[in-house]
Amino acid sequence: MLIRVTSEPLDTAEAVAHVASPEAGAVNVFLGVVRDNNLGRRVDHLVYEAYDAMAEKVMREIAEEARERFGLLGCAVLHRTGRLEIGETSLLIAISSGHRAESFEGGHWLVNEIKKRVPVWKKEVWEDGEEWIEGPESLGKSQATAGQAGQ
Amino acid sequence: MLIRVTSEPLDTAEAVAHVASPEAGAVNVFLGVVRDNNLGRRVDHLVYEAYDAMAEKVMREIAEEARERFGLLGCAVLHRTGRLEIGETSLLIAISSGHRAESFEGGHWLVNEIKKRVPVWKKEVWEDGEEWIEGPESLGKSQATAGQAGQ
Amino acid sequence: MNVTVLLFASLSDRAGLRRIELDYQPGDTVRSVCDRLMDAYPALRSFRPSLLYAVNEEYVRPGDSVPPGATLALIPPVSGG
Amino acid sequence: MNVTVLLFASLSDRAGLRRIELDYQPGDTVRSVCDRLMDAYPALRSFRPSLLYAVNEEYVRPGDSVPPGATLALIPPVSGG
Repeated sequence: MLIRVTSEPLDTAEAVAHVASPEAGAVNVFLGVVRDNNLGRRVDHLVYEAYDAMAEKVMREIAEEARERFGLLGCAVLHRTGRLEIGETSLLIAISSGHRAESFEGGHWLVNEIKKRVPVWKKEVWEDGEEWIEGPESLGKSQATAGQAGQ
Repeated sequence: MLIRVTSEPLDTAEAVAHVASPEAGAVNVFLGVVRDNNLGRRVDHLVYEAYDAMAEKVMREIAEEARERFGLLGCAVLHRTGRLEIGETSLLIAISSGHRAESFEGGHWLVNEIKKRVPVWKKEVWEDGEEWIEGPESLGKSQATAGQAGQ
Repeated sequence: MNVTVLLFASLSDRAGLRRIELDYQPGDTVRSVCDRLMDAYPALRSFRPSLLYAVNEEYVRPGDSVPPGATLALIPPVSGG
Repeated sequence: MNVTVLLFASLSDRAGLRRIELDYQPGDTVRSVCDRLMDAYPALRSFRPSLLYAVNEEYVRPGDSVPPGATLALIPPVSGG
């Protein structure tokens, strides 16, 4: 498994190479990318902050759990921190499996769990201000999902 | 849209670059890869044959349909033909979308439709023989799924 | 005018060729062209129940017409991806 | 012995610092350490209902103990990915 929190750009080719396996029939790669807008507001850039050591630990736990649940062969999870411009990759996941269904289901599950449980925070910076985004975007300011992680 | 049937190796970086968009928050990449085994048999290599012109046409139709159904921003579908060794990529799909759910659902739908409808055939070559695989692997020799495509 | 028939994968291996030109006959359909082809290549008969058909790169039904000059592809169950 | 408290994101902006050392007191729990911290930094009180807690990089509950020398992280709702 390749697990990393880093301020360096994330390299898709490295992650794909890491999960290669002669038994693998499917590789799924997910890139979380900085969008130029959120909830109708124009975003200039993002700043990601992580509790680095714990983030890697939780990412590893989630990856282990995904490997068991979905029978994954290889798994790479990388999260970038610091200032990210529009179009840059903040989250990179690559997994390999025997068949395609597990690769899609496992990848989707991984992203969802990472967004719920990994101690990383995102600050949106607009032309005229900035704000820490706290909690999953889909729930706005609610802490319902994040709250479950610690209970 | 990037649609291609080719005997050249498929380039993940090219496909990812093609679907980049400032509005994209998610990119999903799927690689169909040559496995060293199938249905318990050890595979030496595969040979893919396509009805090239029609395959590109059907791939384009499927990609257009996926773009509408899932609101995709960018879409690249590439299929390789000829002799492929273990670990090489036969199918490469990259799509971009605003959010992650569509990227996983759209990617999975695209692979399924491609395997049902695109006129491409795979020959398995073992140490001691070879066989054209006809019909989706999950259904073995049944033609139930492929049969629907033309009706 | 001719009708061009394309064969792929196991079908093409069995016939020992990939492309056949047949004379067009007025009123030709996928079915009638296949009938003539199978008369000429009886070894292909066993494949027929599993085939799909495309005329000029579009999937069609067995009763659909095959115009003069058209390309008819005989499509065994696909296995790409 | 001390207890180290880590602050992140909005919490760290509000307090103007990222790391605080508090004296350990026998029987300390997440709740008791937070109580002392909020007394010293009342501006952090409004964040408290939304926080999760980790001791030595493991999520814990508010009633769990904080051993001497431990690191307690106050974790606002996460937004990575």
